[in-house]
Amino acid sequence: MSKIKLAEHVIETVQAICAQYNNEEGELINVLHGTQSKLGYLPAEVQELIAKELDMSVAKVYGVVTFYSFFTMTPMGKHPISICTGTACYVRGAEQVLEEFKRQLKLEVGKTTDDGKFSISCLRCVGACGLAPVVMVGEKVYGRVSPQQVRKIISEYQDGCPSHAE
Amino acid sequence: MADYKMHMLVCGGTGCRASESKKIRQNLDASIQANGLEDSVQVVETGCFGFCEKGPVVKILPDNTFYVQVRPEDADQIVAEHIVKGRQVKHLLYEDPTKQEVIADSKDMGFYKKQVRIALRNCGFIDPENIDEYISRDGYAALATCLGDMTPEQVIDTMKESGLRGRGGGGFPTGLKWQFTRNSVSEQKYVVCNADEGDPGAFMDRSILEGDPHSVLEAMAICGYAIGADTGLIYIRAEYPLAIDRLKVAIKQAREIGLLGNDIMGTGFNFDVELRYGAGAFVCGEETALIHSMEGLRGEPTFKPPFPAVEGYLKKPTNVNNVETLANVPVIINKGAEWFASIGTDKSKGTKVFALAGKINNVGLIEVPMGTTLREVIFDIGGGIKDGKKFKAVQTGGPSGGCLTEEHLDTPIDFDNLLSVGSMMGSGGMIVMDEDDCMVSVAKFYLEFTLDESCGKCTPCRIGNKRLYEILDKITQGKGTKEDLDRLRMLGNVIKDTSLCGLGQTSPNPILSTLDNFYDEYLAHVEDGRCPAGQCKALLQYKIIDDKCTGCTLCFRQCPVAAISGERKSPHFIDQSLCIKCGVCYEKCKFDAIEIV
Amino acid sequence: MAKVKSLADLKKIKDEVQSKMKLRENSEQPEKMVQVKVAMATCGIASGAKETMNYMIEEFDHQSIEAVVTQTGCMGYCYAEPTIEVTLPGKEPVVFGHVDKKKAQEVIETYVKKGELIDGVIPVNYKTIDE
Amino acid sequence: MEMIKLTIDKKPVVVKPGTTILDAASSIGIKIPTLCHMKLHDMGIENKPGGCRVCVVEVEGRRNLAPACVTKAEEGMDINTHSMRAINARRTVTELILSDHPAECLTCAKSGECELQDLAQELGIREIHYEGEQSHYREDTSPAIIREMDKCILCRRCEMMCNEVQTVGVLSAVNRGFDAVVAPAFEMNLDHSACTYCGQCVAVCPTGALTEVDHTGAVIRALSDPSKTVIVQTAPAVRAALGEEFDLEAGTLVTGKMTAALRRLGFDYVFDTDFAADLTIMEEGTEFLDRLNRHLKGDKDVQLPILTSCCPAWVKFFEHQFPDMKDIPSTARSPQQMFGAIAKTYFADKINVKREDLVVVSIMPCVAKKYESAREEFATDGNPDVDFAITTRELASLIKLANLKFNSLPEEDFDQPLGESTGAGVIFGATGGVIEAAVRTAYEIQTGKSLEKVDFEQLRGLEGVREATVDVDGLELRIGIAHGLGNARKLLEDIRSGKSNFHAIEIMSCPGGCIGGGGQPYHHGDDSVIKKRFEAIYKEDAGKAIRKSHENPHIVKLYEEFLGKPMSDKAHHLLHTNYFDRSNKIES
Repeated sequence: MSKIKLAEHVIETVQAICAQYNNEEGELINVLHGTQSKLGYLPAEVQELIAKELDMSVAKVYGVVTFYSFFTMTPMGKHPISICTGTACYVRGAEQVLEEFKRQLKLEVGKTTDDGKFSISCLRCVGACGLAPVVMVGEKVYGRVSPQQVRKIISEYQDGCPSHAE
Repeated sequence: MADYKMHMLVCGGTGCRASESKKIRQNLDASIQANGLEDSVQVVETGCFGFCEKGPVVKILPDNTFYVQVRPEDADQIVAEHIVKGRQVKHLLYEDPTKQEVIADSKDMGFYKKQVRIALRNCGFIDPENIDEYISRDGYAALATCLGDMTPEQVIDTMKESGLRGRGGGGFPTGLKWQFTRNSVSEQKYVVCNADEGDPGAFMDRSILEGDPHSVLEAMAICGYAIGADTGLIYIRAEYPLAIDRLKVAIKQAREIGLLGNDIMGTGFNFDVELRYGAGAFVCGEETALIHSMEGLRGEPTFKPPFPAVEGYLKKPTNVNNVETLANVPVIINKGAEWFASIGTDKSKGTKVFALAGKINNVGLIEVPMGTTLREVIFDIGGGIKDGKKFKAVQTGGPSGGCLTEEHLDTPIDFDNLLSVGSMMGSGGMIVMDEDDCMVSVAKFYLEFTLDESCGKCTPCRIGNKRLYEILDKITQGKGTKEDLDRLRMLGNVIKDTSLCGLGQTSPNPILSTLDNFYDEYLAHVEDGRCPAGQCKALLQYKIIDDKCTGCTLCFRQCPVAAISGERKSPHFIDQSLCIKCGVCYEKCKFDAIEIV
Repeated sequence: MAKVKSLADLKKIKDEVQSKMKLRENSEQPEKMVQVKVAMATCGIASGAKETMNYMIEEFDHQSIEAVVTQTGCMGYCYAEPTIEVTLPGKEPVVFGHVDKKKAQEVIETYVKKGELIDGVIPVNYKTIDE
Repeated sequence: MEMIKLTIDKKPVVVKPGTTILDAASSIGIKIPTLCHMKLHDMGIENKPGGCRVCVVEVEGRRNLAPACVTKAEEGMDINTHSMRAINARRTVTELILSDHPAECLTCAKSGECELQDLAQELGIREIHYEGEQSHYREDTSPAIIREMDKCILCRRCEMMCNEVQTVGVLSAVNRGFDAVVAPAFEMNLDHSACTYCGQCVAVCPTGALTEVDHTGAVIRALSDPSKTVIVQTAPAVRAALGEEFDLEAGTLVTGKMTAALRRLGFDYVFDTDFAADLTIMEEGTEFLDRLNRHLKGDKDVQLPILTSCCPAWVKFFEHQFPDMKDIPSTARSPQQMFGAIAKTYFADKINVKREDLVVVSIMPCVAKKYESAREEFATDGNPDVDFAITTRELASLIKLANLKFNSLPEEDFDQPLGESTGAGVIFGATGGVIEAAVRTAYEIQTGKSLEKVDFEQLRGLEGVREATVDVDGLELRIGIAHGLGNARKLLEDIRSGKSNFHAIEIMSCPGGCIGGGGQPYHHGDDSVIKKRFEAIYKEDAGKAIRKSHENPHIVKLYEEFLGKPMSDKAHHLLHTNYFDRSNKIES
């Protein structure tokens, strides 16, 4: 892993978040949430900075980051694709849909395409079981998705059509 | 404005539609026109009534007459008798199977009494972002009663008498839990609301927080008063942004009018609520793990005792209750312990919310009194199985629960009954499966989930579940043996017996229950190399039916691995050793000459 | 907003809200006051409840129909989201399922304006604790 | 106190409230197998995550089996520790651990000392019924410690030592579920981390997941090379523990046998690090008195307290964690490095051997010494002052390898001139010893009077942080002592916040000082061993003819012949060092 230097404004952002929680070690998870929502992910250098600000060991920060599936150390794609793998979606064929996304994008779960456009992740029940199987692209929810629809969904984002790119 | 005097509601749910509700509607329309009634009677197709066992269903307004098992040819008679002459068509009325009496008015039908909304009382009724609407429905009256007229002991006694048990899965008596925390001597105590709902396929807590956040805040304040705490914390999944927003609004509103904060309603009682966020770890539903997570640590459970009631958040006495449990509290105070205890079964009082999902018509959130049978939930309320398929199993309790079968359908649902048949209440996910679902695959699905969510702290859960999963995977690949089935059972029992927390102690349940209830299906996998539900891809074989094959060569040309051979105009052949089971041949064949065995 | 200082204060708020609601129900021109509740829980919003709600507000405004459109939580009919509950003055509430823009338009045109039921009514199948 | 009565294996037992089932059973002689659990009673160190589940027992009336190490005894409990159900569970759990453990016992450094191996034997496991994927991690080799996490069983002892005891915080459990493992941040290599190489993780690891870098091969090669003159130094704590490797009672002093063994292994000269310890006292003591006297005269530039600097893990600790205070510790090198520097100059000249042909081996109770000897500043033209530092354990394996019957070896003396030592040098091996040795010398130099009683009992003991005052002829010397880096941290934080009023502080990284070092024979959770070594050290001191460093005749001679006086330019060049700010040295 090569070391990158954090930009000044990133450092300030992270420091501000830590300060918001009084630089308390017990607030680590809130700090990580705050940071990830601002930066999109939690690279090593940011974790080191957080450890320093909260006066705790970076190993512990990393231990927490890797424990919770919500936190990620890789930047997500511009259009993060999340496939619900809750039980309701599973029994209605979410697995096949996931396979199809993986196949079409030639991408593993948790990874981002080389052009940074798409990333695939699985998430637990989004509570839209009535629409199972459910796929989310960014904030947009697609319900009752069949493997056949996968190509169409991807193509909506392929040309960067602005109406969908929110 | 047309002035319809009567409406005829025809069920348009998939169950009824399968049994010709469309045709019934057409016939009703025709008959009404024939009688010249089109200006005063309107025929409307509705969503599923949830009474599919007796479908198709026709309901007549305004008198609420409910006709069941209507056939298209009954349309004329209904119009002629009921509409024109005002007489009910007796043979189409519903007969109560227990009382053997005919019931005409749907309001009198047991079916409509099956759902009772206590925890969900305000969901879908009030604007969750408007505290006034909550107050107008007796909101915060329970808190006022507690603070004004009751001692903390009386509050706890009321909870005990009500018989309310924890809705998060364990079913521990809520009053007793409060008592324990009250008994711990400490300057500082905490009330924690566990909103880290994580069962895949359960979303009742989210719905309550989104639909009625104040009921949870009020209950937490009541609990705070009862146990002697001034701080409440809601540990909520970060994946629930809407619920978080609604809670924030609710907390702000409650603070603004002094229902949270210092000196609530002039009684000197202080209580405020903060939010804490989960970050995607199912194990944090376990209360010690949840507390560690709130402290900024890895959400690993620790051995109990000490219980949180003695040593919890920041080592202070902490009472942890789940969302649905709390949502029941204000009602119990308002309507009394006796009223609450009158609902439900001997040892499980009140109602339970279920998230009904899977291969069922009425996917949704339901709330039924304890003691309602699985059959009533699945067939009456849930509207039966989708697409007219056959019911195979129902999974309750999520990854901790088990798969129950046809023979368990008449089991009244409560904490103890579900346990005794090898499943559990869990948080209330209820997934219905039909004949297309392979139970080995279902067990594997749950194990995969547990594997993903195991914290890794204890050996049986960390490695044991991995081995269980590997054995199941082997079986679905057709490489399992009968010894593997014994191994599954043996290892599953040890994992239950030795795991550190509830996650591991219940993780083998989906396997053990399917082994108990669907042993033949497992046997078919390991002995015959066959998946009866046709779901295990590795066990499928695509075969060409010689009689139907015309030798068109389409499949031959489409096969990506050249596994198909044969001469033009004569039956083709699939070489099983080469076939990758992609299914292209099956899809492309125009003569249905390819079968899956 | 005034602080609730006592149980009496709480009761006052309750009475005020309830009488306001009553007033709304018994207003001079009952035929003009329509109440619509849109189920805006995650599942509802995921299926487009927000669009439906916006559309209905705009449409009522556009057609000068006096109506109150409010959001509410999950009604439990996840299979039929988005769901809305329409209460015409003096009538029982009716729940409609699968209400997209097109359906919303139909609800307004047919049920709200003419009082005719349309396809897709969801039968209420529970009782509340108030009963 | 209300006592608790319960029944274990049909035997009644009465215990204090709060006693675990494990301790209750052990009080009546019933041994329940454990794996992750470890309790060092005297040190107040306990690891009981309740994670391995090997110690499960059957408690009448309970649904599940109960882990004995964390379940507290309750009134009226009826416990069956070896029911068939418990045995079956125990064996299954152990099989599961083995199913995720490489079967490399034949080549594993820990074989014979492995607690998992012992457990598998004890439970009679002959076959592993579960097979499947095994965890696989990159092997991490640092200058001192090797991490082979494939062998990790997640007992979390190392994590506990690193965080709670040492507060170094390099290790943490990372990932979850089957992928969970204990690792540094970002699973980086240890040598990129703030690891101090104190080796306490190695000392407690039940398996071969954490071991020291093995230099025995290099030592054998040097010994078999006729062109090399190979000399050896042995640290004070080694002689108090080496016997344990040969089944001698803990605390047996084996100085003479050890010397004999080293000679038979082929070392050309067998010397003693204690000699260098005396030298350290000369330098460090002089530096201390210099600072003290300037301080007493009101010199504001002088920083007090002075901190000892013999412990390499401690040095690396403050370089990472308290770089702002790197000017406070004494600049004196550790005895190991002083020895190396003198050996490769003064002694090499004496025997007329070129520096590069002289190989200096040190036998240390420590794994950090491997790192220390490899620090760049302790080499001349790439040739290190100390070539190889091996642990007490490695020495034992060399002795076994050479087929020496250790217990029947004669008692032999060290060679001269670097083998002469005093009691002051010996007590370097125990916590409080360095400062006591320093006081013995400082007292006489400062006051010019002869010290009547050399035993400073107030400085001895095994408590983590100790404070004492020593009357130096009217001057009250305030002395602080800490062993274990977590305890050191407390004292450092006091200094940083200005709360500290000590004149001198001794710090040792390992619990008990060097006798509890990471390179000592494994204590396997029995810390009475450390206490016995502690007693042995003071016994050796008491038996020494000379007990003050400055009276060591060869030290006196060394100054006369070579160094001049303490803190001279030459002494500075060879015997002192400087420290580096490593706070930003964490690289990912």
